[in-house]
Amino acid sequence: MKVLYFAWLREKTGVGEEEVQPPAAVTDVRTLIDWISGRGGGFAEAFSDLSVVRVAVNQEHVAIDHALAPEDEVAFFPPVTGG
Amino acid sequence: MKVLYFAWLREKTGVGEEEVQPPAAVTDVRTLIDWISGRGGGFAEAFSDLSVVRVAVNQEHVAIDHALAPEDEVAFFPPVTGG
Amino acid sequence: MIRVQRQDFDVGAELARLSQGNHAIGGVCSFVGLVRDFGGGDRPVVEMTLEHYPRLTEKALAEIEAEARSRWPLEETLIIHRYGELRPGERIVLVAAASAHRQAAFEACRFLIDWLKVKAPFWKQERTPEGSRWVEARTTDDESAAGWGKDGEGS
Amino acid sequence: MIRVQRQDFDVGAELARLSQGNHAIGGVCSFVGLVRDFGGGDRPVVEMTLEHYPRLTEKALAEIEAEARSRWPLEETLIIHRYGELRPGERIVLVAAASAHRQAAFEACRFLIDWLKVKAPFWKQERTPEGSRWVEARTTDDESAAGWGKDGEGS
Repeated sequence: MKVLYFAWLREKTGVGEEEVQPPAAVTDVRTLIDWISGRGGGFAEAFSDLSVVRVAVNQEHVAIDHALAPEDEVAFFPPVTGG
Repeated sequence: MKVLYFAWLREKTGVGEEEVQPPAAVTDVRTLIDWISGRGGGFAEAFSDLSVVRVAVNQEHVAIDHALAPEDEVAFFPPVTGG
Repeated sequence: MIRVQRQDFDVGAELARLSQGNHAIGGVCSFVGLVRDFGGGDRPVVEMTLEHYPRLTEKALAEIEAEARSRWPLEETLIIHRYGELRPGERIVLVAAASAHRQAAFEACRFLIDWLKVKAPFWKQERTPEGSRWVEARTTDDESAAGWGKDGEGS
Repeated sequence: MIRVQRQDFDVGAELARLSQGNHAIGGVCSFVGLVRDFGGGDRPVVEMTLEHYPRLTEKALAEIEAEARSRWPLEETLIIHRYGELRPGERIVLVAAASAHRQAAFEACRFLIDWLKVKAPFWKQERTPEGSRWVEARTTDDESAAGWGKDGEGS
């Protein structure tokens, strides 16, 4: 599974992109976040307020209960500010 | 008094701009139009339907009962179609 | 700024000049009007002639610009209108509004072109293979201008 | 047409290309977004960095363009968005809509920028003399986008 972090999520986690192999308990976005946050430090901090975190799976915006598959590309980012 | 004609009023009258000295009976735009139309031909034709004629006096849009003075610049034209 | 001219204009250069050095500007909305090949009619337009009443044009455009600036918080405004002979595809008019915020820029730009269409003394004559005709004013233009309220029904 | 690029663009050339050869186009409405010196904050912006998520950006912009074309009778649309380091006064984005009629051009252009602001995955970081800060999404942008109905509340 590929995980991407953008903007301050990238800064807080210190990671732009990573390949992860989460345990079987990770079945959707919420449990993925729990597992990533469990690493502590910047990861826990990045996900401390989920109201400012948006998620896309395979370049589709999704809700936090979206189910995940091993080959998915999951991206975490703040609300967008382009234009 | 200077009189200007634009667009199809210029074409119908055959005049773009003229200096006129109307008689004392010409006191406002309406009587000026009557006097000009009295010349007949293209002049009468140009003013045959006043619903499609607009008037400006000294570069101000005015109504047909607007009073006139000898030094005025009077312009006749159709509804505008710029832009 | 207002210009009435026979020659074409460079949209990019004009818009760049408008915002040049003013870093309070967050957005520039512009509208470019072009000569269509089938203007209002059913015959192809070969050429169009734009005639105007210079002294009144200058006054009308200045009033339209001043009105826009009184209604919206604008940093800059621009109106360039051509006259003379124009062919299909050629630029006729450029209006633009620059503001800190995009809503003001959009609304003011739309206002500029809506009022220009009913208040600026320009007349169009289209030349088609079957002869020339004067373009008639459109009631939809009156309605668009009237939508802005106060004195918007044209002359 | 959609382009996401680091380098600047030539507004005049882009708009000219958009209407090139299509004489059904009567008007082109465009919006250029610029970097302001006081973005959302009270400290002067020295530089801004625009980051994005390329694969999603491409998809999001294509969807926004398609949605605009389904809502209005448009001849052409254009979205160019930059990323990377930008200084105050520099162009960030150009959106444009070309149509036979100006109302469609204006509304579609406004729609393009409104939706882009809440749907395209770009993030801005402003550098000020006192440090850097990530620009926060504005609720007014959500409201502008929501004004167009259906799916307009952003992601």
